[in-house]
Amino acid sequence: MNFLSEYIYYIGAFSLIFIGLFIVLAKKNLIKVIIGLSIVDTGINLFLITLGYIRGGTAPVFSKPGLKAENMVDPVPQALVLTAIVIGVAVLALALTLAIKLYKHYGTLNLRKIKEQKW
Amino acid sequence: MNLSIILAIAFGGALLTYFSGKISKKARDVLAVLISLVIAVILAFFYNTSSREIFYTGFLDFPLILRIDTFSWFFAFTIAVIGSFSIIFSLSYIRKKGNTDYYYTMMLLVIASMIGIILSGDLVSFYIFWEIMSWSTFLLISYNRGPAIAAGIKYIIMSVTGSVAMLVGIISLYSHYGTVIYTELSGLLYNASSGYTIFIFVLFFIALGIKNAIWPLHVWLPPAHSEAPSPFSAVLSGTLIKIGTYGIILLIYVIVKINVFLNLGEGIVSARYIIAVTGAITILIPTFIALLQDDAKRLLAWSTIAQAGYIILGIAYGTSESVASGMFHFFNHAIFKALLFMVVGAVEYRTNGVRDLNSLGGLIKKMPVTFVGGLIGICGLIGVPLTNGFVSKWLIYKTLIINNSPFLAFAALLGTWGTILYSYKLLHNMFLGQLPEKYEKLERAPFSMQLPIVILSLAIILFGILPGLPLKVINSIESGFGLEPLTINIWGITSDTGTINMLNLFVAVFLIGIMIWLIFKGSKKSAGIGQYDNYAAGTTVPKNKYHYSVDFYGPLHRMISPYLRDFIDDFYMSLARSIKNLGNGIRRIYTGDVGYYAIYIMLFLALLIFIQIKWKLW
Amino acid sequence: MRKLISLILLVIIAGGIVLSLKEIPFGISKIKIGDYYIKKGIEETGATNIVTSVVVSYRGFDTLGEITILFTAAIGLSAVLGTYRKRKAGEKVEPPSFIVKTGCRFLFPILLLVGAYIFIHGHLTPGGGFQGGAIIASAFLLMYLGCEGKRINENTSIVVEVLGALTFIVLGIIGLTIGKDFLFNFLPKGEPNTLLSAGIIPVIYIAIGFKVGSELAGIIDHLIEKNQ
Amino acid sequence: MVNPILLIVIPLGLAFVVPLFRFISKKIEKFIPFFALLANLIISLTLFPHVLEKPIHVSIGGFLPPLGINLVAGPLGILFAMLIALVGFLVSIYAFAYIKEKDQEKYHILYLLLLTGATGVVLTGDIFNLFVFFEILCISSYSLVAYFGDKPGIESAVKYLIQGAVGSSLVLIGIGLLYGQFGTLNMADIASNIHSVHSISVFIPLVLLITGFGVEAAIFPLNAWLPDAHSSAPSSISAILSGIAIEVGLYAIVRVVFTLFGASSILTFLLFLGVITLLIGELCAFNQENIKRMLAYSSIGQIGLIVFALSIGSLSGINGGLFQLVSHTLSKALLFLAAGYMIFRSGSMNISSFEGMGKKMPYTSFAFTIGAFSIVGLPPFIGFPGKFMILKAALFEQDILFTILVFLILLATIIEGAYFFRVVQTIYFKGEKSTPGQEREIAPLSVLIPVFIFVGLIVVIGIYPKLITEILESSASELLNRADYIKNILP
Amino acid sequence: MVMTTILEIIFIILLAGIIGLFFLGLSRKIMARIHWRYGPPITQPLIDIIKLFNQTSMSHGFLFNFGIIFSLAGSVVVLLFLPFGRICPLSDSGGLLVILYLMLIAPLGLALSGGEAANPYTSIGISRKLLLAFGYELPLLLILLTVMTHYNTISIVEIVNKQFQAGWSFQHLSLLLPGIAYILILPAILGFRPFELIQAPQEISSGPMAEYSGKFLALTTIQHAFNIFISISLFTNLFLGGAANPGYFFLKILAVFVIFLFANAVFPRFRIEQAIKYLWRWPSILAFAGLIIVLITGKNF
Repeated sequence: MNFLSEYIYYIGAFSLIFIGLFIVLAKKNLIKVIIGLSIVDTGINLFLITLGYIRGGTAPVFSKPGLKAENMVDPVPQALVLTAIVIGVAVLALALTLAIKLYKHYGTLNLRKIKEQKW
Repeated sequence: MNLSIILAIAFGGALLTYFSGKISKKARDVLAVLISLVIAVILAFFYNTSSREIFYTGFLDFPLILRIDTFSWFFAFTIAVIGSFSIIFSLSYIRKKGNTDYYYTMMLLVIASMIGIILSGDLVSFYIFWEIMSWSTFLLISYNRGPAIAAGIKYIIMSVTGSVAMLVGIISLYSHYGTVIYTELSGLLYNASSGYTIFIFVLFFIALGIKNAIWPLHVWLPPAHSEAPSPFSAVLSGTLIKIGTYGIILLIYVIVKINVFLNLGEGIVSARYIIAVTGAITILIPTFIALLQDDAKRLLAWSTIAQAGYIILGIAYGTSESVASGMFHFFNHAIFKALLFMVVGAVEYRTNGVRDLNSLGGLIKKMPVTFVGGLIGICGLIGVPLTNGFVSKWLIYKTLIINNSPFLAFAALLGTWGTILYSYKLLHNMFLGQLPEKYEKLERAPFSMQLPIVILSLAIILFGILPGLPLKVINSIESGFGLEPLTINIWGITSDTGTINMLNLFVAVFLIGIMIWLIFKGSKKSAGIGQYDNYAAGTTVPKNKYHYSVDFYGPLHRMISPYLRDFIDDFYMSLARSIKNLGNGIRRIYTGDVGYYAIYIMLFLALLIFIQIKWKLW
Repeated sequence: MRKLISLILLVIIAGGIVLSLKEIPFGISKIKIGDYYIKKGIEETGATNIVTSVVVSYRGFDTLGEITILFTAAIGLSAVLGTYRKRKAGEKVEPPSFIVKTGCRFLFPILLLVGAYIFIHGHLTPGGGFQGGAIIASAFLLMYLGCEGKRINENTSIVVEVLGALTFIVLGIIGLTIGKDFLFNFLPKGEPNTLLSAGIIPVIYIAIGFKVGSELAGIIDHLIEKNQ
Repeated sequence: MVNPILLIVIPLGLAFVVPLFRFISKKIEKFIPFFALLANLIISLTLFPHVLEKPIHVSIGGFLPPLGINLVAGPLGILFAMLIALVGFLVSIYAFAYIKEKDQEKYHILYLLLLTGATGVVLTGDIFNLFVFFEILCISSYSLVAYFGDKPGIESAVKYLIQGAVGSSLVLIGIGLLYGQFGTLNMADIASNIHSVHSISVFIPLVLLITGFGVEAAIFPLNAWLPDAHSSAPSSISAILSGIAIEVGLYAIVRVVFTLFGASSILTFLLFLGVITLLIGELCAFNQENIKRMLAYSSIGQIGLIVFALSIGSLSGINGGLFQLVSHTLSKALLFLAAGYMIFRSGSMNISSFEGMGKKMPYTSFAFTIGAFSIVGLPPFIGFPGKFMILKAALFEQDILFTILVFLILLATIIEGAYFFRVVQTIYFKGEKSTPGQEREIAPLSVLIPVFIFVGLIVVIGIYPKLITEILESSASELLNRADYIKNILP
Repeated sequence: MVMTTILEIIFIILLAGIIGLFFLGLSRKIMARIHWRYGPPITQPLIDIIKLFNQTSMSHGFLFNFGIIFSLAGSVVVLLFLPFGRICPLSDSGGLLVILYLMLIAPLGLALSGGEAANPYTSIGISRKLLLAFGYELPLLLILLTVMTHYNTISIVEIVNKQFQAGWSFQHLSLLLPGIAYILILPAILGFRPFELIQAPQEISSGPMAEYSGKFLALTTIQHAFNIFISISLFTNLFLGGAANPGYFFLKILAVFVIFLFANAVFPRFRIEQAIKYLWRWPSILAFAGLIIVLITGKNF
């Protein structure tokens, strides 16, 4: 059980990442693939946050006096995650837009059938 | 006078010609001729001088060097002269074809780069000019469109193949010895392992052999020579492939040096014999293939390969006489093959592009000067005594026999008899026999075509009677290589093992000819009759069947043609096809299915991780 | 087959990553620069929210990149979707229900206010320009849901967007021109834990808030309008 | 001395400003990239002599590294920045006439953002910042590939996006792992803590970063997006993608491998990878009928060659690789631009539709020919010194392995030559000699000017390679002297 | 010195012409006798020539005339290189190789002349002539190479001299085989039976000579006579040791000629393919064997 409590966050984060990657690799519907990418992003964000966690730590905000710097979690991953989320959103928005356009052109979102550009 | 000025004139002139063509056609023509002549004239002044200069230091760490000595002078001068004749010949030839600015520019560029190759004093500048020559040639070969396209692509692919091999050789030399300058490299290979020397040799020979069309590397030449515009064929055949010859001489006698070369391998498997035997094969097979050709220029193209074989044989054989013969034959071949291509070109010009030997005939009446050019050309090609081809061939036979290589000599001699057959066919089918009716109104070749033809014809006779002129130059080249020079006089060569004196021969032939002519004249005068006024053994032959040219050597053709498929060409073509198929197969990995693409990414990553976990490679 | 291959590959990669995670124990302070930020952050930037000080000050350049990415996505999206198309008169859209309508109208100003609060107080409390912007954008989403026919003015949204971004850059350049580095916090730091503190941080966050809000609203607008 | 931050800020700021021009005049929009990149070009040129003496370090926000983000304008960075500005500048001129859509402001914004992202990647000294700029580059490329909104464009963009997103996820995981171990994001700081990649925990981030950046750098087998994207994007964008984007990806890999990890042990692997990429690229291009696809595959091949050269790992190898990179950037950009306008005129991407172009568009055809010759590596064009230096570096190793690889490379060169010469022949020699009604349609000046500047550069540098060898040498030594890099930033 | 040379030249030419014509006559006589006919007088060829010179001839043009002169000149010049007894005016000008080359002038000249005649029969005849030449050159080259390699010289005079010292070439096995081969190809060189397909009067109206009349025919006949002399004296010089004086030499060549005539009188005519195949088979194999033996037994290799 020690293992689980030690690594449960990592396991969770990477489970999400690999589930997402599996979707990207194996699924044929474009929307699902995009969802997969989004899951990967979420997983990564989770992973980054986990990196900065300190057992029993508080948020790095000195909102009230008496908060000790030693107890605070690492602020850097949080800043990174903020950026990563925005990037994820941007990619997601663009991907969905492209999916809309693609559907207009092909009438399908099945990636196995959208194979005009090849060789 | 600086050597770099020559190059500046040559390259600058090429560009200038292009732009002057935009202003005035006349000016461009004059300029093109002028530039080529000026180069030749300037080069002439360099006779018997030797100088060396660094002309450019901007290329990486290599100072690019130009140098001239008798060796390079000989080649450069020949090339410049043949080049300027070709340009003069082009004046009317190219007028009909359009795109003339381009033509002259490329032509001058080819000539300039060839001179650059010859004058360069280090391997890097050699290579640079070499490649400029390759691509400018490529751009000119396909000028005629149609089948010339395939010819061009074949040429450039082979050329690039060769030059990359040579590039490896050059850089390898540099990495071993830290220099690419001829004079510094010279003899350094003396201490190298013979394996390394052979490695270098093979690399260079791929490039040089392809240019020089040595037998298994010759496949680009027949289509390229036959499809290029005729004046350019003259340049190609007369000078461009000789760049390969120059390179081989340079490699063997300047860089590797004769003593290393002769000791490379032993007996039959020595480099010397292998190259010489390749030369012999290059004489024989193309000669026989030339016999089967029905296209005038293709016939000449195969003949070019065969003659290049003589040159290679002579150079590689390594005796002082054989080397002299190789270089002399280079000189002669440049003259007579340029002449022959011009003759064919003139006919092609007047008949609107006909070069099929089966549909010409009887043109002697219409184009007498051209015919005489052709006659003297084939005499030189065959090596009829008193033409220049004779002395060089005589030298090679002699040295081969005296040095106990009768099989090589046999190949060379048999090649000559094959030459008689195909060159007579060339002459007969174009100029002799019955004139087809459609050519009744043919005019003579224009003056700008006749002029180079006449000059080159005279040159063939001149150097046939006075072989000492070029041999003197060759002699001084040979002493530069560390070979024992020949004992020569202006009329010929004297030595213990065999002497030739063209004066005797000339006087004898001349006197006897006069004698017979007198007898001929003295007897009853003959009545001139017309062309169709023929004896037909009492039958009437239909007019259009009066000319016997199709399948001229039919019986022989039927005998040998099954054995003479150009299987080397087939081999290269199948190689190309299989690369194409390979490419078509490989690009199917890009299936168009993005799922696969993602899998590739993961595969790559997994592979790296797997290798590291499993083997701890990194 | 494809799934099997994918699984194998992912298992290998996962194995590698698990092995590498050994060096990164969970929950133990091993931070280096983070530690510094927490200790010196208030002193150096004046913001009590250390995350904000990292985002806007220490790693402010990242944030500039971030808004650029959002901008890129917005522009790319509209470029891909093509030119702006007015809704035609004849098109029928299911009208929203009464509850939705009223709820939206009720929530819209509140959301705007909450969003503004969050980005204005970004340097003091959790939150900031992006979060506030996102809330504002969700307010506009509600508007689209509830208020039939109402749309944001494209020109205004663009102007806001551009001005937000420009503010950021101009502030950075001012820092540069007064002899220091790009994005130098040239304004007085003020008293920590008050609204007017932390120099340029709140200014930037406000700019970001406007920009993100209008940008996300624009994206929503595009995705809705162009694809009826 | 100018602050190198301006290299990023000027195009970025102008990109933000472009939408405002709709209120003033729509006609000015297209000149914005022109001026922005001109400014960049001038700045990078003025920085150039300073950088050669000593790399410039700029911290942002007044915080010294490793606390704040810093820019490292070393010779390598400035070299790339200069290249990006130059190519971007010329292509922006090309776009004057080439981009004719109504909504062209978006094109120009995205274009500027793409180049900003690229510049940011090459200048930054922070690994996460690098990632951010990388994303700007990627996202704007996705959008630009789909810019025309046509069927192939959208399809390619989707595929590109999926692969790119997977790649950047991997990069981000890698960065996370690095941060988890070293607690810092500054590259110099991380580098000072990494002494070998033997331990798996360092190796995994390395391969994650290589794979992630490798997708953009188009290393085999990560390059499946490239032929699609390059062939269906607008030609000006193809030129940028081929000339800038993949090179920037390569820069990222090189930075990671050499500076960040100092992982010389993985170079052997990259060596083979380079040769395989080269061979596969050239073989795929060999029988290609679509001109832009052919050029795209050729780019893959060239990247393989560059990877090979850089992986030799010696000073001269990196030198040669960088030279080849410059050469490829210039030549391929030229080829795409020239081909692009010919496609524009002929209306088809099929090579056979180029028949007779030599007559119709003589200047463009001429430029294309020069580009093709240069790519194949014929003197006196820029491709030749590059190939020469690479071969020199490889053969100086005096290793039988290198000799074999060199022969494989040369085999690829021959294949490359074969298909490029085929196109050149098609342009000049195929087709009817003169069909009536075939008027000359010379391309507009805004196409010819950039194209001929490229031609000029290709010829000038080809003849006088010393023009850039100095900066290449110092760039190469910057890459190799990892300790100096660290010491300069963290005194 | 010059004077003697000129005298030698004139002497040789005259003598060779006379001997050649004599052989021509002799051959007709002997042939007739073999066929149980009486035959023309031995002087008949000479009479024919004189008659032909007096007839009117027809010319097709410059090359028509030039070719025949060229051809005859070529044949005559060859004479000057062949030791006739001890007389050899141009011994120092290239030796056997030059002879080889000069021997091809004759067919070439005829071919040129016939070419302008523009008669299809002529062309066919020329084609056959050249092909036949190509056919017999292959063994001939091997034969000459064997001899030259054996004596390691290219000078025919030296070959003759060496035979004076070491006995006739026929004594060596290596040269005996090429010698036999030479005899086998001799009819091909001379256009005698079974190789008379060049003229083939029944088929192609005398082939190259179809258009000749009058003095042209006369010159051709003279040339033919020279050719007979040349090829037989070449054999004699190479294999039978030449001769110390012209008289002895004459006897030798006469003997060779007669033997050769008898040997060949019985063959039927070949077709051109058959001829080439024949020439490339037996004579070539013999000569080749000789060459191999020379190379194996020779000291130099």
